[in-house]
Amino acid sequence: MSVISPAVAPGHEEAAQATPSLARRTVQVFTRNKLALAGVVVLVLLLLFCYVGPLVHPTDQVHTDLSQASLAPGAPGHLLGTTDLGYDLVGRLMVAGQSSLEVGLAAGVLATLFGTVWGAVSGYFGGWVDAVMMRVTDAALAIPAMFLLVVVSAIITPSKTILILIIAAVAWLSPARLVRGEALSLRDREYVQAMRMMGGGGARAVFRHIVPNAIGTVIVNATFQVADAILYVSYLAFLGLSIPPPATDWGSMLSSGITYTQNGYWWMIFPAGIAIVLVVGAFNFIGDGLRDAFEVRLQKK
Amino acid sequence: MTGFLVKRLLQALVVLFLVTIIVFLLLHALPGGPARAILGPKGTPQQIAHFNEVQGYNNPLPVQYWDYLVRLFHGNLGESYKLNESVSSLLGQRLPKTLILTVLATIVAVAVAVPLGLLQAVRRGKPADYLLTAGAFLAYATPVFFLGLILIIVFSQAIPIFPAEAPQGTSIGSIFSGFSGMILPIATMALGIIAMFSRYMRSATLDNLTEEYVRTAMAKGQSSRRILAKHVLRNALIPLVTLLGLYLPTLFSGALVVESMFNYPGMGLLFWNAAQGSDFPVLLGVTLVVGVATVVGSLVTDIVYAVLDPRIRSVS
Amino acid sequence: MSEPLLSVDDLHVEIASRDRTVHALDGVNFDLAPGEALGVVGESGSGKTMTALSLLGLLPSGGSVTRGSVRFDGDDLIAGGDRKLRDVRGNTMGVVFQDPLTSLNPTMTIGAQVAEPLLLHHDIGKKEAWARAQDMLGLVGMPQPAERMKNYPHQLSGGMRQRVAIAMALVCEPKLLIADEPTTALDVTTQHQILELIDDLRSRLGMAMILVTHDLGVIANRVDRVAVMYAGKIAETAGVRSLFRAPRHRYTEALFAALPEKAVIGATELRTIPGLPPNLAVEQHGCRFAARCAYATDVCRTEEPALTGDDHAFACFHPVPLDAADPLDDVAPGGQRHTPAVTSGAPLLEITDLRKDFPLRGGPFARGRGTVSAVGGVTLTVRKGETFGVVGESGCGKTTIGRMVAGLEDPTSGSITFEGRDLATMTRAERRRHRKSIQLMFQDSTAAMDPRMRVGTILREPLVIQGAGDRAEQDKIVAELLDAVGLPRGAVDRYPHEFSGGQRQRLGLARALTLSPELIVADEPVSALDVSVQAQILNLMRELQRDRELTYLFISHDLAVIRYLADTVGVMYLGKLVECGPADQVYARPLHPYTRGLLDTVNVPDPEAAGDGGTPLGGETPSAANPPSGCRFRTRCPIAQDICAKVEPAVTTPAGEGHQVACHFPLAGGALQDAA
Amino acid sequence: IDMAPTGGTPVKGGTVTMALPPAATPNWIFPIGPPGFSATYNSSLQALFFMPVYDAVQKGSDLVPTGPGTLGRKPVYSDGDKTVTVPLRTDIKWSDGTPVTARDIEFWFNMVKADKADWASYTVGTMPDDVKKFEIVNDHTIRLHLDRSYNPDWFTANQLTLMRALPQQAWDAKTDGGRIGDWDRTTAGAKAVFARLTAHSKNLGSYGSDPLWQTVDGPWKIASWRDTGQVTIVPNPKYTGTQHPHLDRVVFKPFTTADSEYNVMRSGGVDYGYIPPSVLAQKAQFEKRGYRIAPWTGWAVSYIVYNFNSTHAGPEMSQLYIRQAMQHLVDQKGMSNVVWQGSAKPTLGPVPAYPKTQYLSPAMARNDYPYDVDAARKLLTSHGWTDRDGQAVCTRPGTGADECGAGIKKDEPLKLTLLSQSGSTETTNMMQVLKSSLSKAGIDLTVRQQPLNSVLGNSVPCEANDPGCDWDMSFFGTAGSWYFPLNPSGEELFSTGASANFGNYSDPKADKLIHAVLYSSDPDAMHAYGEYLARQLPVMWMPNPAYQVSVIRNDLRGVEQNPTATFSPQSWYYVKKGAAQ
Ligand SMILES: Nc1ncnc2c1ncn2[C@@H]1O[C@H](COP(=O)(O)OP(=O)(O)OP(=O)(O)O)[C@@H](O)[C@H]1O
Ligand SMILES: Nc1ncnc2c1ncn2[C@@H]1O[C@H](COP(=O)(O)OP(=O)(O)OP(=O)(O)O)[C@@H](O)[C@H]1O
Ligand SMILES: [Mg+2]
Ligand SMILES: [Mg+2]
Repeated sequence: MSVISPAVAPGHEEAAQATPSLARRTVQVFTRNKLALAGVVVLVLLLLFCYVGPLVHPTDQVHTDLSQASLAPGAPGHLLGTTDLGYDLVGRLMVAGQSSLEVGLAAGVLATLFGTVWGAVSGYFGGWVDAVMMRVTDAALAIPAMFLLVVVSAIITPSKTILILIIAAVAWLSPARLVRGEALSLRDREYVQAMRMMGGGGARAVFRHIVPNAIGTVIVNATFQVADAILYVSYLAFLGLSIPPPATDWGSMLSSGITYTQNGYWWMIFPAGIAIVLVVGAFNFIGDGLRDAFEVRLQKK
Repeated sequence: MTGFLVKRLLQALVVLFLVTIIVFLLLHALPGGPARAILGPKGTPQQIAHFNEVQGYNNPLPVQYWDYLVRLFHGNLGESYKLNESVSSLLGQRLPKTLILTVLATIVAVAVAVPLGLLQAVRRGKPADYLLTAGAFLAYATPVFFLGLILIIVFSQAIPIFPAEAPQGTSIGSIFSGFSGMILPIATMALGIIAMFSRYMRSATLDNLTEEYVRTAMAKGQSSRRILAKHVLRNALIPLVTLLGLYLPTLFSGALVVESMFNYPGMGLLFWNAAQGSDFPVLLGVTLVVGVATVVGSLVTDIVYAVLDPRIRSVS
Repeated sequence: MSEPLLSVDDLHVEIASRDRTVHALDGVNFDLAPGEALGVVGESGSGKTMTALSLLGLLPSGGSVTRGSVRFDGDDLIAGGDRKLRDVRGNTMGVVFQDPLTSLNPTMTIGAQVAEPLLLHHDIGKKEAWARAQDMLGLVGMPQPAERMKNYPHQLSGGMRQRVAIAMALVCEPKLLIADEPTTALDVTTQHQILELIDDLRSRLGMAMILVTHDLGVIANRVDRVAVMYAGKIAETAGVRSLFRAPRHRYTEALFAALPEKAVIGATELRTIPGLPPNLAVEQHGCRFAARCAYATDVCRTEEPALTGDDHAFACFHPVPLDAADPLDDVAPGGQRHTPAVTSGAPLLEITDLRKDFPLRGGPFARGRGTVSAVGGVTLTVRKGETFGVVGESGCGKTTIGRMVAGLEDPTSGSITFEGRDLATMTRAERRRHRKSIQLMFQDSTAAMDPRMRVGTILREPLVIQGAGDRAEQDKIVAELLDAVGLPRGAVDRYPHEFSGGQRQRLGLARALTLSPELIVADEPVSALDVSVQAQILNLMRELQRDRELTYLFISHDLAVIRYLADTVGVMYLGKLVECGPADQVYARPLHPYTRGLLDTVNVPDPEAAGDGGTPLGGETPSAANPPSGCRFRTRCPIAQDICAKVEPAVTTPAGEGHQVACHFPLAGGALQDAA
Repeated sequence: IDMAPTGGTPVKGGTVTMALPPAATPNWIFPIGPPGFSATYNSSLQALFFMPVYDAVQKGSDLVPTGPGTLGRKPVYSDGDKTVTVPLRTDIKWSDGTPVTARDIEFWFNMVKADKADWASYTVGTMPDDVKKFEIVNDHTIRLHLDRSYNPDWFTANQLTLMRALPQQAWDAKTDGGRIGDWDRTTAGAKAVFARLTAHSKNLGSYGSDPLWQTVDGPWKIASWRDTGQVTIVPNPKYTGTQHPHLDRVVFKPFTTADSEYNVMRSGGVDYGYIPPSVLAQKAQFEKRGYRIAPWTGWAVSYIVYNFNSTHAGPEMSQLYIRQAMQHLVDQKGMSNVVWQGSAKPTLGPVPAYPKTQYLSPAMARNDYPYDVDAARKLLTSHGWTDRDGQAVCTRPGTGADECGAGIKKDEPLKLTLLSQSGSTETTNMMQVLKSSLSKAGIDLTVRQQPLNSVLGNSVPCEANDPGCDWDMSFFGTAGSWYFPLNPSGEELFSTGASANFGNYSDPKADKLIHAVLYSSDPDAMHAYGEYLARQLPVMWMPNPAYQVSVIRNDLRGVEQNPTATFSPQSWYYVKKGAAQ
């Protein structure tokens, strides 16, 4: 075979070396993004604070102590003071953070999963299935989330599970639309056509080609979804829907702290508020970094 | 063009129909129905029965829904249980206010976000970009009510320059006569939008900067600044219209929180109060109007987009 | 030689990104006299575009001139800085880029864009600028320039857009026009028209020109002098005739030798250049071509040859001796080829009156009415073991036929019979099994391979789907396939993007072969490749055909490639098969005026042969949504008569059995003159 | 600074802006309010234009039905308390010059009788059902013939106070512009007149201009009434009564939330407003800025309803000792002082303990169940409950004196579910405190927060094992659980099967005592009833929040905060120049 000269090999090796593995490239690009790194650091610190913190700084977050209520920061044993019911604020931030993160993560992931399935099915099958499924999405989108939440908050008795479900019910729309778009474009890709030409069916197209290729979008979106879900938790608290006491979350701490704005009890407002901003911001930074990282792969032709 | 419009309108109708169903079902999930909420703990069983009878709550759900649709078809949105006014007259007073708030906030946001985004794109990877990006994400990460609270604490309490309450007058004119009261609500709403739009402008500008027509313009001897202003800006701004359409629900959501924070007598506040008091006709009416506004809004932005973008405009 | 208009001296350009620096240009020297036309050729990535862009200071971000000078019209452009450059750009130096769609601003009117350079460089009012812009549009052959001024780019066809781009570049009457692949994105006929236009304008305005292209045919016919680039350097530069007659650099020689026109038709293998161009991100020593050069010696690997010579300069230690045979001698237009035995083989694929209508697509405001007649009734037979070539301009329906044959698209009407069985009558299960007999090879293997799958998975997928064998057997088949297409077995663990374009095309071929099909539909499998790589793929395809008794339905718009490879040729125009017959006959004595025009339009890579009669095609292809009545070609046909508009021509065989034509007035002697 | 609520030299004129409670928008002018439009702020405003016949008037610390602002004079009961004669003041004239007469009250009575279903204050068996015959004795005296004997105090306080004098000479027309006549004297005519008046009252935007509502006999008349609920009143120049307003005008301003009101309050936008209880900690700041803080005690009690029929904890709820133990665990003082910042007062029984009226006996003012964890634990252990890892479990089932009680099984844990109203930090906090202290005696409380409406909807009287009867306790008292009319009788709350007896409390002795309050003429019936129920704990007594924590400009005097939450701006005055706006 003279046409295929052995000299091809060195060129090929070179080409292979020039492009490191996908995962490594993704990590590389991600770590180059300083904000994304900052996001990871903040998130890790917050996780440590919420989950390891209580071991280091154990407090009673179940029994109220009215004699210790509303102590200002610096009071003995209470670095950040106490809440209006005498809970130690630092300890309270820790337990609240756990709920916020858990609810946010669970809701974000649930919304993404459901949305991805909904979107993939809608986009892949197209036609009237798509039309019906998308009209439902449109309708749900046409009612602004807050309006829906206000009505729901007038109906629902909250618990962690319920909060997760409510948030997921509001949040699945955006991944659904996104994944549908991806699925629509992916199903016409030549490699999907090639696969169909070999006799492959719809399931294979969806699970071997469409979903894996949409995974970047899905992961990035999931990150933003978690961020949004944590925000939603705080909005629900603002609307009066929060985890039943004595459990709490940052949103509830913030919105009950608002009551004391006028008293100058800043420690009941800002730590929780800042915690929300930090964690949501961190997830957004990370999502942004991930998007860059995944986009690099897509740009690479 | 008409074909497209008819199709979009039909879709919009279907969507609205679904919206009413969703809201209708949601409301009827309320235990005790509105009677308890309206009549309070002192409401006697007879009164409750009478109320349910008069309001038709004893009928099966589909019948109630059908009645609702029929009334809707006659332009009758019902009477508020609490406010002793018809829902349509309530909406007539409140909707314009919400529109003023959202439109002003959007104008402010766009006016700020566009140059910010451009600046970030031009300074890509420089400290200014990082700073503004971080700022945008943090602004986005701040719950609107927390943001509003901070603004109130700073600009109304610590340095009392702006009132913490929006103008209360019934007329539209009163909004403008007491405009200082609008500053904080508008700022609260605008900040979040700025965060999103500036991110969009940044990436749209970056995308356009890599387009070949930019190189062509440079090859003509055009300066970078004018290329940005004459060529890139226009191409990046047109899709912003669509983005606005997509953001309508978010805008309304923001308006709801801002209105209830600043006691601004718009639709969001109306809705909020109605929800507290189970004022079903108002809840249904507002949701319907918001749904219509959202659907029509995105329809309009689609059309505006098409009119602005010559690529789509001239196909018709 | 008078004072040169442009003088490039020792130009070095580096493009720095975060993790590497590409030495895109590494000491480029050339002069250009006023009015002279210089062609720059070379493989992809050789630095042609960078050369052109650095003259204008339009390097991509991260790019900079690290050494050297560019003197233009008495000014030093490198030292002059941004102000100087802005003065020159669009004023005394105009530029036309490759893609006429993306290089125009989609939201600005044509008029505003053409007038922009005038407003920038000439102190005139808007009104006058628009008037002059309109004159310029007229000059570049834009019909109804006044109306077009108000149009937007997307409202024009590709050819018209390129005319706008040219008008934009020329509106200030520059002294130098730089054209970077100005016709690569266009159809042969449009390409011809644009090149003619540039020629014409150049002589009228007395401009100098730098024409960047990878198409040797274009170069041969349009420039005075050629610079051949390789890996960021000029390898050879000479007058066009001198270069084509006697290339001296081994790279140039190899390039010419790889042309399909070069091969003795159908019989010989194409000559190829092994390997890939060097990676410009790493330091280069010695002659850059040494690694791929059959004549390289140690000196080539260590020392860098200088570009020497006056009129015909080259940088090679072992140049081609001057007495070597003309590499293009073998090209024998209309030469006889042996008649392959396969033309008499049994019919494998029979297509009868095949039609495909697509619903008309448009913007959101477009009425969803009307259809595009992509394929308008095609009948053809592909015999076992032959290569059936389909040629035609863009949009004539080639791909659509291929997709219908491969089962990716359902015909609107007509039948496709494979081995005597009508595909339409098959049950689902049968169709599924049948799939493996016909495979499609895509133009762009990048798009055709799942980027998230490793090559091993990609190649195994057809076997998995068809449930062929267990894992070990499948791996064995994959390994054999890789051997067959000349890729190392280790490739299974890599991702598609880690391969070069040529290698990916091999992978595409390997996948098409996985299920041992009988028919491979190859849709433009080489049109995205460089000549040297194209030769490799074409050779490989021929070899595999021989070894595996494959039948090809080979789709291409490149007449030379089809001529080289195909036994039978079908010429398509606007969804119709206008002519079909043995390749040599069709090329030597075309019966259809369209075929004739197409052949006359093609740029032969031989400066001597340029302009030898013939009537190139004029006008533009009408819309397939609204094809002309009767004979679809009549609107562009030089010999059309009234009947052509009324009656659709039937298929006849005036030149004997096997050579069919659908024309009311088939050409007798293969030439238009004869018909008229 | 002079902080006295009264005294000083009144200045004539001035405007007072009073903040209405959050989300309160006055929206009904016709003094016969339909269900849903009977909020206090509506009736309070109506009383400014249409002089009440009887009203809760604060006299010293007592609440009495007559005063200088009432049309009626002390009623006279006769015929074994089966007949009541109501003498009216003779000096009161409508603003059109016609005197206010007995006919005007008859007009009201006819309206109410014909349209009782559309009258918010109607309950079966009471006004107007309990009046057999309405008799006009003369222009200024009416006589009501009742269907049985009633306790005069109760009847005056809770029935006669419903009576209004309406301008018959101006309103008694069946159609707009129709002839004025005695239409109300037939049922059909009354219905038509009522319908017309109701229709007018539905036109909120026109209250200020509709001539119908300009015929008034009270000290005030409407200047403007915006559809947002902002109401401006000015003195009625034709007023013939004794309480002439000092002020030029009073503006009632609605607010959607307490926070927004507070913000306006701080910027000086209201002269008479309120603050959230949490801000009481900043009391001194307000005083410095020229305001006085005055919690407005409501004529109410607050409690958590026990569901005696609860599917799973009904037997526990029925045990007095358990209710006593739980009551011992309610730290009412702590909650009042910390959670409510002192603005709430402990509830000690079914009769409001503040203000200390004639209805309260000394025994009722004593807290029988002070916060005492040990006492609570002891009650439980002595009845067979054992603390297992912090969870009280019944280890001695049975009905004996030292056993858990009927229906309580062995090893049954004391676990309760509380539906509590959401949306209030104070309530949420109270429930947390409650949960925390109940847990100290091993009682596990699960608090399910719901919007007020849902709580009310869910805590309806029910039977054990019915769906929806799985709640054990319910709280809807963020703004006080129950506001009484003048006489704090509890027939709607605690008598067997009563409409607001959500927990199905049933005790024959309590029923008998309630009966006495309503129907006997024994002046001490109320005390006996109050003392018994305070101890029986039909509900869990909770701190009773103030109606509002008022913030009043220091120079605004004469403000009396009536526990029934009505207001009388006619007695307000400024003491020095500086009327706002
Ligand atoms: N933006 C860029 N960043 C980094 N390297 C680049 C960039 N553009 C081009 N290069 C590199 O510069 C070298 C020269 O590229 P150039 O575009 O001049 O090639 P070319 O001859 O025009 O090729 P083609 O025929 O594909 O257009 C190549 O190695 C290419 O990879
Ligand atoms: N999916 C489709 N929907 C609508 N029209 C289509 C579709 N695919 C192709 N067409 C139209 O059908 C006609 C034939 O297209 P086809 O791709 O077969 O041409 P081609 O000869 O392969 O052209 P090219 O050389 O550009 O690849 C064109 O006008 C094209 O626009
Ligand atoms: Mg190039
Ligand atoms: Mg094609």
